Amino acid sequence: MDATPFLTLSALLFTIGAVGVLVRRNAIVVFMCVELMLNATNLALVTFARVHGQLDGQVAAFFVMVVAAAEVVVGLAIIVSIFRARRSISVDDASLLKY
Amino acid sequence: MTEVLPADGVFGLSWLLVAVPAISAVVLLVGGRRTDRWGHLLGTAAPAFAFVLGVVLFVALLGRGEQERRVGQQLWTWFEVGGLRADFGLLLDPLSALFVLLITGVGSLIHVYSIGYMAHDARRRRFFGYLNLFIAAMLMLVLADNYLALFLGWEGVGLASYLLIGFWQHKNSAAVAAKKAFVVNRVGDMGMVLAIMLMFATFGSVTFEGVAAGIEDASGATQTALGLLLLLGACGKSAQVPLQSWLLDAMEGPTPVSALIHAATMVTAGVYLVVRSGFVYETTEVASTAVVLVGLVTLVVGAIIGCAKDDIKKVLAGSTMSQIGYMMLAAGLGPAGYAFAIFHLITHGFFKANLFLGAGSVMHSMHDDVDMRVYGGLSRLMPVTFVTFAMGYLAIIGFPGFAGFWSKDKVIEAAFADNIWIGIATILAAGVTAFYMTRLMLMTFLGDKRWKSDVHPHESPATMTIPLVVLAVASVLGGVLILGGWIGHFLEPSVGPEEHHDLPIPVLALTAIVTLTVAVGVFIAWRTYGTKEVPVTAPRGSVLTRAARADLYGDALNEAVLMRPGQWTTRWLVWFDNRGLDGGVNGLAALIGGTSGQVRRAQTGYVRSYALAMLGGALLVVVSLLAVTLA
Amino acid sequence: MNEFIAPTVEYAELSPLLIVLGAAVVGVTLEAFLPRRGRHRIQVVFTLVALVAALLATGWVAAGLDEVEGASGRGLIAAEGAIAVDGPSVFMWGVLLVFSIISVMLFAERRIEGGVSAFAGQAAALPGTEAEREASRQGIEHTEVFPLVLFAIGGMLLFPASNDLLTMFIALEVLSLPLYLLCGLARRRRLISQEAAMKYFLLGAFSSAFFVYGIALVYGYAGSFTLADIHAAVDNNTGSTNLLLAGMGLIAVGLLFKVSAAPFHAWTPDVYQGAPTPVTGFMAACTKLAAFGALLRVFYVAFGGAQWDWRPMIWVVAALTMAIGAVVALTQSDIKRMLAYSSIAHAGFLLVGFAGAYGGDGITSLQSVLFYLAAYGFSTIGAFAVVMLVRDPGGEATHLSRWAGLGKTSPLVAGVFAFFMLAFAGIPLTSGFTSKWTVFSAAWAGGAWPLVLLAVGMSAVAAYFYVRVIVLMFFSDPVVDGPTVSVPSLFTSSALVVAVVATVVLGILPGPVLDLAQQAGAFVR
Amino acid sequence: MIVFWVLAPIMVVAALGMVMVRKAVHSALLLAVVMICLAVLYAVQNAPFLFAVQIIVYTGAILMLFLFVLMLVGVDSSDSLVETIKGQRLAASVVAVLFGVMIAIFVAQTSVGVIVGLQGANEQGNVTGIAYLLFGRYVFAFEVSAALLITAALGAMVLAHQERLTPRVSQRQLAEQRMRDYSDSGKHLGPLPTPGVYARHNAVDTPALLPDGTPSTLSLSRSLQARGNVRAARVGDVESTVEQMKGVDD
Repeated sequence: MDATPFLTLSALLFTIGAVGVLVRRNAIVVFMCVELMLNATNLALVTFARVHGQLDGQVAAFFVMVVAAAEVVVGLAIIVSIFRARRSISVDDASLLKY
Repeated sequence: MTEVLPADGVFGLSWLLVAVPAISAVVLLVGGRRTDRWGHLLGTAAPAFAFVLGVVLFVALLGRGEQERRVGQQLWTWFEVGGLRADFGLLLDPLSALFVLLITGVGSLIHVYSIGYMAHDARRRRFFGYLNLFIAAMLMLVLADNYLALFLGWEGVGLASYLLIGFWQHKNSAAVAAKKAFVVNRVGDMGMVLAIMLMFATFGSVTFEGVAAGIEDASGATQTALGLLLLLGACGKSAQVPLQSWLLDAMEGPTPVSALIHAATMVTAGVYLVVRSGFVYETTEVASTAVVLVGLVTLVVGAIIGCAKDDIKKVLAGSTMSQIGYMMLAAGLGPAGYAFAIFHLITHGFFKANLFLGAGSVMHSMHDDVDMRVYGGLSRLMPVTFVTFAMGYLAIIGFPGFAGFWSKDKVIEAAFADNIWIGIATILAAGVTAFYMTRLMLMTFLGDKRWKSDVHPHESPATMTIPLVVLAVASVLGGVLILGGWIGHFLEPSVGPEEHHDLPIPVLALTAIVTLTVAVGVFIAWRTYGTKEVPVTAPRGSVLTRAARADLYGDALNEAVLMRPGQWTTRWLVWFDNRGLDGGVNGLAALIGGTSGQVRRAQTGYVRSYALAMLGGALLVVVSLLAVTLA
Repeated sequence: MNEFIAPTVEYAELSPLLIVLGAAVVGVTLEAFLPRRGRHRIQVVFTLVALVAALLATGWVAAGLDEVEGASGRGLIAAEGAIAVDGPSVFMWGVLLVFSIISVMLFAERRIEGGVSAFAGQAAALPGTEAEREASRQGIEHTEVFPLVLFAIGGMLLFPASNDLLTMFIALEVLSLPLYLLCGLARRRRLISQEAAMKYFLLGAFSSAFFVYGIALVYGYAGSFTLADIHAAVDNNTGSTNLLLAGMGLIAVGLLFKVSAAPFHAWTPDVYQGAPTPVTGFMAACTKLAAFGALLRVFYVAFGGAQWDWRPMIWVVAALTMAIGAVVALTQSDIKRMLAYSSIAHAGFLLVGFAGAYGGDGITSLQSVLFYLAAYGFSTIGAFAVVMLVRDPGGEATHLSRWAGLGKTSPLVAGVFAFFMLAFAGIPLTSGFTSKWTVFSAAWAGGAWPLVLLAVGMSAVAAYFYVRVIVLMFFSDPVVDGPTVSVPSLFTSSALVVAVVATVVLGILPGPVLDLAQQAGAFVR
Repeated sequence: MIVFWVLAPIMVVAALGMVMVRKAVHSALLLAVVMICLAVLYAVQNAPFLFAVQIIVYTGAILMLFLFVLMLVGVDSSDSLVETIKGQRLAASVVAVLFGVMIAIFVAQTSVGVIVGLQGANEQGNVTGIAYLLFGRYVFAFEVSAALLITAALGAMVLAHQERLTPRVSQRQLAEQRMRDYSDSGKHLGPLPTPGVYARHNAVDTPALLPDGTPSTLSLSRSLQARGNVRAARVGDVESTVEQMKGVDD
C-alpha cells in the first residue's frame, strides 16, 4: 500500500477545512471545519506511523483527539454564551472590535 | 592623546558632579508640593555646588603635569555579556573640564536668573527640577568616557529639553514645538545608535580609548560610515542643516531655557561630539568634509534667518544656528580647528546666554511680547539690561577686544587657511551677523517708543540683572583664554597638538578685512533701521529733503543691488525651511500616518478576514522556505 | 519490548511544574468545597503561595543543574525525554513565575471596582439582565479564574521546556484553553469580551491546526517527535527536504501566531482590547515569553541545522511585524489597542534578536531575547495595571481622548505610565533601552544589519506614538468630567511598584539579569 | 487499497459538501460521514485502536456535542450563502488553492522512502503497543492532558452554568402569596381569562369578552399587546354569529 494517496487525501481535506473556516459564517460550522483540519492531520499522522513502522504517530493522533475533545467543549461553551447574549452565531456579527 | 590615569584624591569626587544635580532633580520632582517653598533654592544650590567642585577639579587638573591631565573613574559595569562590555565610567580631561565649567557656571547664573524670571509661575519648583535634570544629563554627556554613557546623557538632555520646551503646557504651540524637537532629535539619535552599534560590531568596545585604538585598522567604509553617522547625531542635537528646523520652534520654551539649553550648552553637544571623535574624522576625508559643509551651510542659513525674523528670540535662535555653524566648521577642519571650535563655543556660551537673558529681561517687562516692532527706546528705562545686552552685542559681532572678536577671528583664520572660498563665506556671514544684531539692537533699545498702550517697561529685579552683569563681564573678557595660545595648549592632551597653518595674507590684514566687513554690516543696518521709522509702513515722502532724496536714491540702489536679492534669498530660504525641509519631515510623517490609516482598515473586525490573512501568511512562510531551498 | 518498564519521572527537577499544575487541581477542588464567603481570599492566598513555592523550587532546581557532557549547556532531559530542564528553561520558569505572581495580584484586585473583581460575577447570566445585577449585588464572582490561570501558567511553564513536539502541542493547548475562557470573563463590556474570546478561540484553534499539521509533516520527515532526533535527521539529511520545510513552516505559523507576529497578529488588538485588563497584561507578558521560548527551542534545537533555510523567513516576518505594529499603532485611539499594537511591534524587535547569532563570543540571540522578554514583561504588566486604574462610571476609560490632561489631575499615575511609555520607546536608563540594545547587537553580530537598520527606524516611529500619549497626558487640558484614578488595594500597588522598580533596575543595572540569562547557556538536546 | 479508492472520493465530496451546504445540521452529518470513512482508513492502516476511538470519541461524542449545540441554537438555522465581505470568497479560494496545491505537490507527492509497515510494531497487538508508549515515553504528555480535560469541564461550568442566587419559591409559598395579594389588593385569585375562542376567532390574538361584552385585556399575552398584534372582537361579531346559527337552525 503506497502512502502517497493517503497523504494527498490528507492535504486535500486539510485545505477544504481551511477554506471552510474562511467562507462559512456560522460559528459552529467554522469550528467543524477546524475539526476537519485536525482529522486530516490525524490521517497524516497515522500514515506516517505506517511509513516509519512505529506507533508514535498513532499515539500522537490519539492525543490530537483528546485535545480536540477538550477544545470542542471550551469552544462550544464560548459559542453558546455568545449566542445567548446576541441571539446569533454568525461570526460576522461579532465585529465590534476593529480598526 | 595621552594615557588615562585612574582617579585619585579629589578626582575621586568627580561623580558628584553628575550625582548632586540628579539627586536634587529627583527630590524636586518626586517631593511634590512639599518642596514648593524652598525648591528653587535647592535647585540653584545644586549647580552652584557642581560649579565649585568643577573649579576645584579644574585647579587640581592645572596643578598636574601635562601628561597626567586625563583622569578616568570607573563607576560600575553597566552590562557585560559575552564579548560585549559597557562600563559606566567618567573621564575628566581638559576638554570635559572646560565644558564642566561652562555648563555649571552659566547654568548656575541662569538658575539664579530663573528665580526672578519664574517668580510668578505656580510650577516654578518643577521648572527647577527639570533644569537640574538637564544639568545632570549634560554633565553626564561631557564626562562620559564611552559613547554609550555619552548617549545616555545625550538622551537625557533631549528629554529635559523636551520637557522644558513644552513647559508652558497651556500653549498649544509649546506642545507642538516640544514634539517636533523630540521627533527631529530622534532622527539624529538614530544616527548615534547606529554608530554605537557599528562600534560594538567592529571594535567590540565603545570607549573613546577603544575606538581610537581600533579606528586606524578599520576599513575605509567603516570609518566613513562611523563619521557620517556621528555627524547625523550631531546635526540633530546642534540644529545643523538638515535637522535644524526644531530650534526656532523651541523658542516657545521659557527664556532661561532658551539661554541655557538652546544657546549655551545643549546645542553645542554636537560640536563636542565631533571634537571628541576627532580620531574618527582624522581617518576619513569624506566625513570631515561633510562636517565642514554642514557647518558652512548652517552658518549661512542661520545668519539669513536671523535677518528675516521680527521675533527677538527667533533672531537669536537663528544666530545660534549660525554661530554653531562656525564651530562645526572649525571642528571639521581637524586639528587645525578643534581648539578654536571649543574656544568659540565657550565665548559663544557667555555672550549668547547674556543676549538671551537680556532678551528675557526685555520680554519680562514687555508682558512677554516678543515682537521687536513694538519695542524701541528701552535703553533709558532698562539701563542695566541695555548695557549688558550691548556688551553681548559687541561680543557677538566681533567688536575688537571683545570675546567674540578673538574667537570668531580664529575660526575665520582657520577656514581661510583651509580654503579661500570657505574663508570668504565666513567673513560675509560675519558681516550679516553684524547686520541683524545691529537691527535687533536698534529696534529694541533705540529709536522711538512703539509700545502697546498697556505696557509699562521697567528694569528687572536683581536676581535677573546680576547674572546679566556677570555674563556681560565674561562676554567682554572671554578672549583672555586665547592669550599666548593657552586654550590650544591646554586642550592638547584631549585633542592632540594644534596644527599651524599658513595664511595667504598676513593675519593682521585678515583681521582688518573682517572688522571692515562687520563695520559695513553695522552701517547698513543703521541706515535701514536707525535713521528711519521701523514699522512696516512705508517711509513718508512728504518730509524728504534733497539730501534725503539722495539717500533714497542710495537706498533704492541699495535695495536693488543688495536688499532685494537678499530679501528674495531670505524669503526663499525661509520658504524652503518651512516647506522644503519641514515639508520633508512632515511629508514623511503624513506618509506614515496615511499608511497607518490604510493598514488599519485591514483590521476589519471579521474573524474570517483574519483567518484569510493567516492562511495567506502560512502560504507565504512555506513558500519562502521552499524558495530559499530551490533558489 | 516484552516487559513494560515503568517510566521514570524526575519529580525533583520538575517540581515547579508539578507544584503549579497540582495547585490548579487543588484549586478546582477548593472551588467545590469552600463556602462562597471567603472563597476569593483563600483562592488568592493559595494561588500566590503555590506560585511562590514554585518560584522557590525553580531557584533550587537552577542551583542544582549539572553541566552536560560535550555541550555548552547545563541541565537534563527529564520525564522520559518529554521535558528539557536546562538553563533557558529554568530562566524562563523563574521569569514566568515572577510575572505570574504580579499578574495574579492584579487578578485579585477588588477595591477599584467597588469590592468586586474585574471578572464577571456570573458569566452565564445575560449581560444587562436582573440576574447579572443580582450577582453583582451579592458580590458573587468567579473564583474559578484562579485555578484557570494556574492551568495556563502550568502550560506556559511546559511550553518552552518541551523536548518533543507532542508535549509541546499539549502544552500549547493547556496554556491556550484557559486563556480563551479568561478572555470572555470581563465584568464590564461583556459583549466585546465574549467577542474577544470567540475570536481568540477560533483563530487559536485554526492556528493550532496548522501547528499540529506541521508536527505531522516533521514527524513524516524525521520519524520522531523528539527535538534531538529531528536535529539528527536534519544533520544527516535523511528523508525528503520538502516535508521538513513545509512542516517547519506550519509549525512556525502556530508559534508565530502565539507571539503575535505579522501576518498572524490580527487577533492581538481585538483580543487585548476585549479581554479583562488583568488578563491582557498576563497574556502580553507571559504568553509572549512562553511562545518565544518555544519558538527559540524548536528552531534552534530541532531545526538549527537548517537555519539557512528558515532565517530569511524570519527576516521577512520580523520586518513585517515591526512595520505593522509600529505604523498601525500611530493611529489608534484606544489605549489598550495601542498597547496591543505596541506589543506586536515588540514581537518584531524580538524576532530581530531571534534573527541574530546563536553561538559566538558576543551576546547570543538566545540571551538577548530572554533578557528582552524579562524586561518587556515587567513594563507591559505595569502599563496594563495603570490602565486598570483610570476609570469613569462606565469602567475603564480606555479611549485615548479621555486620558488628556491626566498628568494634571493625577500626576503620580500619569508619571508612572509615562515612564513605562519611555521604557517602551527605549529611552536610556529604562529597561527598554538595555533590552533593545541587546537584541539589536545580537542581530548585528549575526549579520542581520539591514534588519537592525529597519528596527532602529521603526523604534523611532514607535517612539512617536508613545510620546503622543505623554504629550496628551501632560500637555493638554483635562477633559470635562474626565476619568478619575481609583485608589487600588495593596495588590495592584505592589504589582505596580515591582514593575516600576524592575524597569528602572533593568535599565541602570541590568548586569545581574543579563548574567543570569548568560549563565542559562544554551539549550540542551 | 481498493477501500481507499472507494472511500476517498466519498470523503472529499462529503467534505466539500460540508463547506457548501446551507444548513448547519447537514454540515454536521456530512462531517460524520468523513469521520466514519476516516475510521475505516485507520483500520486499513493497521490502527484498530484509533479506529475504535475515532468512532467512539469523535463521531460518538464530539460530533454529538456539535449536534446538541446546534439544536440548542436552533436546528433549522441556515446560513445565507451570499458573501458579505468584499473579495473574501475570491481571495479565500485563490489562497486556498495555492496552499492546497503546494502542500499536495511539494509535500504529499514527494517520495516518503521505504514504507516499513506496522507488522513489527503491532507484534504484541496494537493496543498494547500504544499503551506501552502512552504510559512510557509519553506518560508526561498523557498526564498533562488531564489538565486539558479539567479546564474544559471548568470552562463549560463557568460559561454555561447559572447559579440560583435566590431561594426557590415552593408551591405552598406561591399559594400563600396569592391569597395575601387577594386580601391586600383584591387581585383576582384564579387564572387569567383565556383569549377569545369563538367560532370565527380561535386565535390567541383575540381578547376574551367579559360577561358584559367588553374585551378583557388580561386575556392577551403582553408581548402581543406590545407588538400591536391584537385583533378586535366586537360584541357584534358574536351576535352576528348567533344570528347566522339561528338561520341555519331554521
